[in-house]
Amino acid sequence: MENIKLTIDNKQVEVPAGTTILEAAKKINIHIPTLCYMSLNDMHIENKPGGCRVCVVEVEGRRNLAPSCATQVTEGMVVKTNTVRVLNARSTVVELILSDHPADCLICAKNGNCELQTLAQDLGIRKITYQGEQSTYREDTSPSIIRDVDKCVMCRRCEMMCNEVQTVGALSAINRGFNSVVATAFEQNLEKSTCTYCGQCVAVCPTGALTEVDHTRQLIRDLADPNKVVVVQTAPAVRAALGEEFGNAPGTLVTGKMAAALRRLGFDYVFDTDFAADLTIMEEGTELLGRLNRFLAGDKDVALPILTSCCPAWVNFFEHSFPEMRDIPSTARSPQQMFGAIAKTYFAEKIGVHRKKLIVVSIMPCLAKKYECQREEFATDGDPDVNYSLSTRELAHLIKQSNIDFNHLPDEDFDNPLGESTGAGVIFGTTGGVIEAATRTAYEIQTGKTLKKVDFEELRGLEGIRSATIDFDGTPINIGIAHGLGNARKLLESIKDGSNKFHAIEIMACPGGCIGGGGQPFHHGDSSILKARQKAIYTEDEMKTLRKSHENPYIIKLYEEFLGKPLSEKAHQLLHTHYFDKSKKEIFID
Amino acid sequence: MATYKYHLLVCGGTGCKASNSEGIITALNRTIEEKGLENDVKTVTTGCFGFCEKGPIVKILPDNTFYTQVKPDDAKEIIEEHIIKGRKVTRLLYTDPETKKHVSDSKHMGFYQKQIRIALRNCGFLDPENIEESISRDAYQALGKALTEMNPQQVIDEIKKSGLRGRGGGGFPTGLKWEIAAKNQADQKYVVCNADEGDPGAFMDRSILEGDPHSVLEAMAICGYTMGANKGLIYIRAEYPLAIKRLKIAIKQAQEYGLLGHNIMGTGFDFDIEMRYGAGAFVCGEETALIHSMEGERGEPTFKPPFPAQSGYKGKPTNVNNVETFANVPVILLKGAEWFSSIGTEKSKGTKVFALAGKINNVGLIEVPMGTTLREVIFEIGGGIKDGKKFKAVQTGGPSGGCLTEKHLDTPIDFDNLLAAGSMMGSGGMIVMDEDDCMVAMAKFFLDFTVEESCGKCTPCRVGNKRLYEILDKITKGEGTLEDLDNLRNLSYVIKDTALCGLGQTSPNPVLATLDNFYDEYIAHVVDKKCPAGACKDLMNYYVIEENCVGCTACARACPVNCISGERKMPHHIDQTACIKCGTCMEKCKFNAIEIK
Amino acid sequence: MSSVKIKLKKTDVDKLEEVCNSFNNDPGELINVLHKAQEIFGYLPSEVQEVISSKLNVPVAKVYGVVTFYSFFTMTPKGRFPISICTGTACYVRGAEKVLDEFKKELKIEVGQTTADGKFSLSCLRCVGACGLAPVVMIGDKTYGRVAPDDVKEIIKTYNDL
Amino acid sequence: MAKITSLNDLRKIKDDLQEKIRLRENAESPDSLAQIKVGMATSGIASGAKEVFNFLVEELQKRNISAVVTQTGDMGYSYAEPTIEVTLPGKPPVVFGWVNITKADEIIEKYIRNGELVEGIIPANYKTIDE
Repeated sequence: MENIKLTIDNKQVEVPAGTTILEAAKKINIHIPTLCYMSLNDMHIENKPGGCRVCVVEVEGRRNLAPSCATQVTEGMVVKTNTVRVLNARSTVVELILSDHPADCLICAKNGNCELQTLAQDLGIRKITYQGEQSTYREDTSPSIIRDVDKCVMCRRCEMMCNEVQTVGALSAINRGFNSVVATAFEQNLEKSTCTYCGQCVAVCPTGALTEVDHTRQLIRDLADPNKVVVVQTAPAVRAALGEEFGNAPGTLVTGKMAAALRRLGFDYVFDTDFAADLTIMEEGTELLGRLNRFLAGDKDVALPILTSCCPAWVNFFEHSFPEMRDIPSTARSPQQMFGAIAKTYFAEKIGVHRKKLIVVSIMPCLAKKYECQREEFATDGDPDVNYSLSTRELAHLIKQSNIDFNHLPDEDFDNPLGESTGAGVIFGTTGGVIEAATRTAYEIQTGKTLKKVDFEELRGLEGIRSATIDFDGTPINIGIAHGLGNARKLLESIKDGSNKFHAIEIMACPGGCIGGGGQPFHHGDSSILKARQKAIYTEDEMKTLRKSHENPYIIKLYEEFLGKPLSEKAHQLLHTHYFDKSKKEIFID
Repeated sequence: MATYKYHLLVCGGTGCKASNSEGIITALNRTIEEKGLENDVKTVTTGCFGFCEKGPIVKILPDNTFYTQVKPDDAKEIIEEHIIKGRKVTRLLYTDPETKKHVSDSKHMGFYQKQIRIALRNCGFLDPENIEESISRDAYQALGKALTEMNPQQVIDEIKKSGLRGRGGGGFPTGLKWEIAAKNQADQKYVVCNADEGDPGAFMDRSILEGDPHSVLEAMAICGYTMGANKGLIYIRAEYPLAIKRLKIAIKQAQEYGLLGHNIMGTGFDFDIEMRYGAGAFVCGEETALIHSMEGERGEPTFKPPFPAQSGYKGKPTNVNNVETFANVPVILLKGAEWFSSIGTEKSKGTKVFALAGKINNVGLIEVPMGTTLREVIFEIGGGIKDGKKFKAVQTGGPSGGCLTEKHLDTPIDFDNLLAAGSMMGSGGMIVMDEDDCMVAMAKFFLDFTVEESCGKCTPCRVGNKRLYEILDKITKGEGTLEDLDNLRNLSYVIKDTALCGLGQTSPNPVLATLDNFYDEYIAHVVDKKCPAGACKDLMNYYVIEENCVGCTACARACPVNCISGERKMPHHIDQTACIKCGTCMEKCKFNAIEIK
Repeated sequence: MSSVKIKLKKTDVDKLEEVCNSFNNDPGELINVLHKAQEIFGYLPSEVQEVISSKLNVPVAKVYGVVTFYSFFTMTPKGRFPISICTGTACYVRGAEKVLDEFKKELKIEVGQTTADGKFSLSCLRCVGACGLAPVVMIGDKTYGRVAPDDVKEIIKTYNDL
Repeated sequence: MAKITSLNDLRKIKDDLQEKIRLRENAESPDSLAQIKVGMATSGIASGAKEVFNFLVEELQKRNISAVVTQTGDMGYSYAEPTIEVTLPGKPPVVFGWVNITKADEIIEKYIRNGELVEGIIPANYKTIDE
């Protein structure tokens, strides 16, 4: 492609045609502030409505200021990013945003992590010249997400995520002019919408308009209650991101420090969701092989491909959008719920505590998990298997509140028996990981042979939709992978119309998988953070001595002592579930 | 075939229809039948004559007698007197406000004398629901000429040479626009006619569509030929039912005649036109917003580039022109670029249609050569200010424009001169204001409009205009400060400089123009807490003129808040702190003893 | 937005689905479909938007986003005699505001509301293109020109007697 | 209606249809056409003005002569009725008296077509009647 030469703030720069002024400036270390703009270039996710007008710059020969995020460079262009005119315009625009924004920064969930706050600070805004009416809306609290629309700045990132990336369509810009805001249909609560609680809207919201339901207070009370035994499980993606909240470089693994911190917080048992991930592989892998063998034997009624079911937002998605396909996904519960079910039965019995006195808390990179543990089918006599779930961010807050110097903690191990895991359990945290873990186990069980190499590179990466064929000792097994619900929708459509023939498919709702979950430390549009987290996940896998779920000694023991074998009646009762058709709309017809 | 001796043209434009022009036609036809004149006299429902102030209009041909404010009851007299006896019905003739004389022939009326009608050439002349009448007036001749005698580039060159510029507001050279669209290769392209006229107070597009739909259809087909598009879309306001109806009839008739559709005039060129409806959003006049709206989306504009010529409707190259622009095209091709460019000024060729309204005697639709002065338009064509009041300002360009004053009256109107004077052409709304209009309130009125019509996508327009409005509101309530005036100016500049689309970029114009031209009036509101025009309610006070007051107590008894006191037969007094300024006292007083200050 | 669920008539729903089908259930035709739907129902209650959403396969949030963007679409039922006051510039300078105030006062409702008896609703229009008759008021399809505040009582009375 | 399949088709149809609005077209540009006013007050009609009027309208059209024929009230020459006033482009108006069909035919052929004067001109101090 041809190159274009231009001048930005008196510096020459040469960039390929099609580059924006913003990108060109970044190349020579001129960082033009932005607000609505966001790009996760590795995922092909971009929000560029050109609406906030914070990134305006002066372009010689142009009548008005140009939005640098949307303006492409032209040959010989002369750009100035910091003239009086630009600075006045930029701070006036930010003042205008602030004039329609609550000034409750000190008690805002986003305090310290708010892009608008940073912008106001960077621009040195000390007063709001243009005061006036502020918009007010009803707050909406769902099981996972809180919408405080008063804080919406109309950057439209959430709308883009919900519609273009996730194709969920729960959010849309509504009204117009000063009254325009991003909201649900008829401004009803999220609970009444098609929201899957994937939390990607929260992950990209620059302000406190979209935040998670916070359970840290409840946890503090439970930990302090001498009558309760409090057990924690941590999802694999958490350890690859938690460190960022304490100033560590993205991709820093903090597994040991995390376990130590949890113990210091007062948890009675520090366990690992990875253990349940290994258990999931046993159940889901066996289910896969069962269906596969029936299919290979010529059974036409068998439902293939089998779809993974560990992602709760994905489950919500197909219940809303593809209810007719709800017999295809694996019936295996997610690792969070398997963990809860085992903790409140097997483990509760083991330590002799009644399940109602046992509080199971999960630390998740995910906001949909908050909803998942509240699903009625995951409770016994009204007692949920998992009491509640905290996000990675909430855990970080809690550690900070409890005066724990995270970075100087020693590395500690998880407790047993529900803390032991294999590398297969760890890679659940990234796109492609679940299916790779399943392949490791299914291959060995199906062929009776030991894998020479456990790394299935062909299943890894960040492409939205991937596919690979794995040779199961002569039987080619077709595997599909999608992350991001929009990609999942495409894959499902291709199955429905018959253009794709897969035996097994992994779907993760969030771009990148759980490493990019809605409960993770904010990436602020930097996709290199997601890449670093993914790398960390694979590193942890490599460091493990055991890398196949069926080799986890505590899993083997669990089956011997309690469950019998995969898909046994007991396993069915505790570890499997069923799905609902949520597509029905309430339309009364006379 | 009967040879009619008389054609009675009755205006069927929206304004006249609203005043029951249909009833007039019924009555005329009934009388014609009664008198057995069916073979001599023909009635025709035409598009708008333009002289809306005096509507409904009935024009008698061949003698060009122009009857104004006709009622159905007048039909009988018109037939009996004028048609049968050859005597004009004097009381229905237009009276020149200056000479007080009746004017019978429209050609001798001040309103029409300075006009040159190109875009409006057929309005008030043809029955828009009858394609044959249009064909007899050269409809589709230009298309035929283009298809058979010219290649697309030659057509584009002719339009370029004519100097035609977009009449929707931007003034972009039309030929150039077509050329860009022609150069972008694609399997499918679109021609869009923007009939979503949003200016409050501009109705020329509606009148053209109602009065001469075929000229627009023909021009769209010509445009399609030049750029290689075989599909046209008309985006029209749903609030224009009559225009929609006539367009539908016109499209159907053109299809039946083979002038639209497959293989037009045997040339192998296909072109068809569909309708798309707006739903009440001013911003959809902006072409990218319009395109999104046609795609079933919220009508929010997007950043250009890409321009619609590159990626427009459904991502395909799309050319958008407004109604008036299209209406000029067939004439240019038939009469030639040279003829067209001989009219107008150096950089603005041809004519411009204006919707003349407000405090003016002759409200209506006019078409004048570019370069006509505001004075000619307001005082000669428009007949001056209503009720003998003093001219104060004229607002051009609608909510995007500015207010021009006395000192601009001799400015020849064209795209560039209006811009230089701090206003703009816009789509051609021209609202005349007199001494009773407060310019701060006027600016507030336009900002109120912008705030309501802003799409909300970009910050400066969404929040900035709201803040401008709030400051203006404060000032009209007497709560403004001098600092507010500086803030108004700074914010206006920032909005102009940073807003995403044309609507936002021009929305502060009414504020800046009034600040520039009527700063004294702002000062009066802010410093003296007075509204010189007496229009801002909050700045007015009611007082009793003691000399006139006879103490009849009528005002005190009528006052809803009991703030008037006084002895019987003694001058009364109004308690200013309690007065709600409802004006009841003034209404009730029979002695002119209440004044507003 | 009212949270009361209303019932739609089966025949009306059929008609609406018919409309969607006539536009090939093309999401790009959303605005055309909404126009037709408003013709059928007089307004666009949430239930109607739900039906359109599922027929056109457009998220209902987006349908709502479009409905609330355009002033022509309404989610509140109009009165039997919908009153629209033109507040275009020409009407404004000739006193439309005072006429509007008078209607508000007489009917005791604000713009966008409907009287309790369902008889009248009040809305504003931006220029109906009859500037020669300014100020203009439309009631249903009937246009009233050169309306003075004093005429308002009389105008309302003619409809009250209907 | 048969479809128009060529530009020539369109032109032909246009020519055919033009008659229908010729009256309007002519009225648009009165200064470049012959203008004929027929005195049609009651006395004029009684003496046959109506027949003359109809004859003029129809014959001018048949003979393809563009002219505007209108009727007007009493011209003030009751002794000479029916009277017609003919104004050729760029010439002062001329009033003819005692016009019958034969005379009208002569006026069309000689005066209107060729500008030759015909007998019967009323040379009075004539004033155009217009409001």
